[in-house]
Amino acid sequence: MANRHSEVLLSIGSEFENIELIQAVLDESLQRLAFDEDARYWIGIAVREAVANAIKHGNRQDPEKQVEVELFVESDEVVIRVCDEGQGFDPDCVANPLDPENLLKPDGRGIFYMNRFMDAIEYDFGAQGGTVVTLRKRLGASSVDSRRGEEERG
Amino acid sequence: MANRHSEVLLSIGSEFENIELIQAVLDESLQRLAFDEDARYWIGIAVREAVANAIKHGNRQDPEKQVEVELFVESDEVVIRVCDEGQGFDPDCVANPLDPENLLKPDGRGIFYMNRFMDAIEYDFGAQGGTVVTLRKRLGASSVDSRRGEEERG
Amino acid sequence: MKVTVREREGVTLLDLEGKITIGVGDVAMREAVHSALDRGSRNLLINMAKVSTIDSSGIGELVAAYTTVSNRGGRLRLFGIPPKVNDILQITQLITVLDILEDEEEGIASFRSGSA
Amino acid sequence: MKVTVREREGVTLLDLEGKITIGVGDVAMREAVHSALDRGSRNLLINMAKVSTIDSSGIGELVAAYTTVSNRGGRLRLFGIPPKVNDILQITQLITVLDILEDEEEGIASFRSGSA
Ligand SMILES: Nc1ncnc2c1ncn2[C@@H]1O[C@H](COP(=O)(O)OP(=O)(O)O)[C@@H](O)[C@H]1O
Ligand SMILES: Nc1ncnc2c1ncn2[C@@H]1O[C@H](COP(=O)(O)OP(=O)(O)O)[C@@H](O)[C@H]1O
Repeated sequence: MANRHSEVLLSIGSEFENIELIQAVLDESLQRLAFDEDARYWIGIAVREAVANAIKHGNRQDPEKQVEVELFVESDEVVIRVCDEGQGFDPDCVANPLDPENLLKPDGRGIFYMNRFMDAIEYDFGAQGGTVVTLRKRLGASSVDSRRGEEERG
Repeated sequence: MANRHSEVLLSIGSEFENIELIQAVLDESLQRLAFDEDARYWIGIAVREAVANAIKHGNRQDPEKQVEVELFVESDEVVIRVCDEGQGFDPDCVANPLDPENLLKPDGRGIFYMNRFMDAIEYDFGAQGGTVVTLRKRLGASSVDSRRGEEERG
Repeated sequence: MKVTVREREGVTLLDLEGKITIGVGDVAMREAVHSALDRGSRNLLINMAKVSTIDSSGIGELVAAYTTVSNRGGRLRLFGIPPKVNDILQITQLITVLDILEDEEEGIASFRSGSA
Repeated sequence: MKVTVREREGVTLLDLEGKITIGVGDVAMREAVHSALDRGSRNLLINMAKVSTIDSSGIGELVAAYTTVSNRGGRLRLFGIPPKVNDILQITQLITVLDILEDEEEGIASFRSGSA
């Protein structure tokens, strides 16, 4: 907390269209932190997934329930934290979408996206319920993920 | 509160550059509420003034102090509420920037802008300090203000 | 998201434009695919060239559409994959599963000859 | 906000671009005006054509610049006022106070003849 700065908090109702509000603030913030367009794009994708999960699985689209997004810089990382009012889940039980039997499944790729596009993701669950997912990305890490994709193609 | 919906809350540190974050969320929200480009522009100007005052006069640019912006729809109005942690002031003592002796003053036009571009503005002061300014604009009121300017030109 | 539906040489073309994301774009795509199937189309070709973003729900709908069309004895193919969508298809390893063609001509031709 | 400074026929031209708003744009404008004065310029012409937004601080800086230049025996004039900035100048009743010209040619000419 000591060297936490540039803190922004955004709270939205649990409707998918509100993801665009988060995207707008995120993009403006990341731009200011000098992330390039590619990096902003992939971080944006990861955050969209976290917020979509909070709305869908956490708050079950109850518009009365809020999703809170915190954004701040801590040492050399931008940290994005997404909190819902849901029942939580066991992250260890989430299947790998790359397993052959899951490849053609219509869901189960959200957390995989987050892991892929961020440097670190972490789940925490409140004693009174509620899921908190914390996403971290090193400042100045320009479009690593796009390049990762590139490598695999070769 | 009964028919309040589409609620969004944004909290920022007291730095002027954060006004852009508010502008980003506001514009996205107003667009969704079908305000046209002109209306969004003038509402944006009014909200920028409210937030600038909260940062400057309210929180005196202390980055530890937050400015909170609430945005929601209540009956047929969009309501934007800007809260700071400052000492408040007496709105009745604010000079009219159109008085000849004030015309060339470098400041004192912010509240005037808000009054001009919104349908209603209201100040409230917390018992423990803090200023809350509430700005309202009728939904579907398309670029009234630009037209007002037009009329005066004639 | 905007979907434009065209018919060309017995192929139903869906031009997608914008974000295929949860709650809006994904639903629009599903509906377009289903109504093409209901009209009897079995050769579906999706133009991805103007897709700006596809989230995991969008990818999920794409896979679901592919499976549904296959199950009904049809074929669903894609063309004009933008670089960022291509990255996603690589990462999710769907690039090898889905039928992907370079451009519209190649896409249409693939149905003519019977296979990609 | 971006400020480009040009000299033309003894007039210092400031091309402003973007937002003249609190904390950033307003400061940039002030500094540009002051450094022109410090370099001895007394005829200042501000090109507003690419100003997208001017908030009350921006308007305040404009008025302050006008006053400062006048107090130093110089003249500050504006041209290329976009419609929305014009609305603001109307509403604040500064339209009649400030020296406003249509375009760059008219602006330069106004200094040549000695008055607007
Ligand atoms: N915020 C959350 N609250 C409750 N459950 C969650 C949350 N996020 C993820 N999950 C659980 O983890 C599973 C995997 O999530 P994800 O990888 O995003 O795929 P998908 O959302 O497509 O199912 C979800 O199906 C859900 O059961
Ligand atoms: N949020 C606030 N907290 C404390 N004082 C305020 C606040 N907003 C406005 N004021 C007071 O009202 C005055 C007029 O504000 P305004 O019309 O916006 O012009 P300006 O900000 O240029 O002075 C300010 O100078 C300040 O004294």
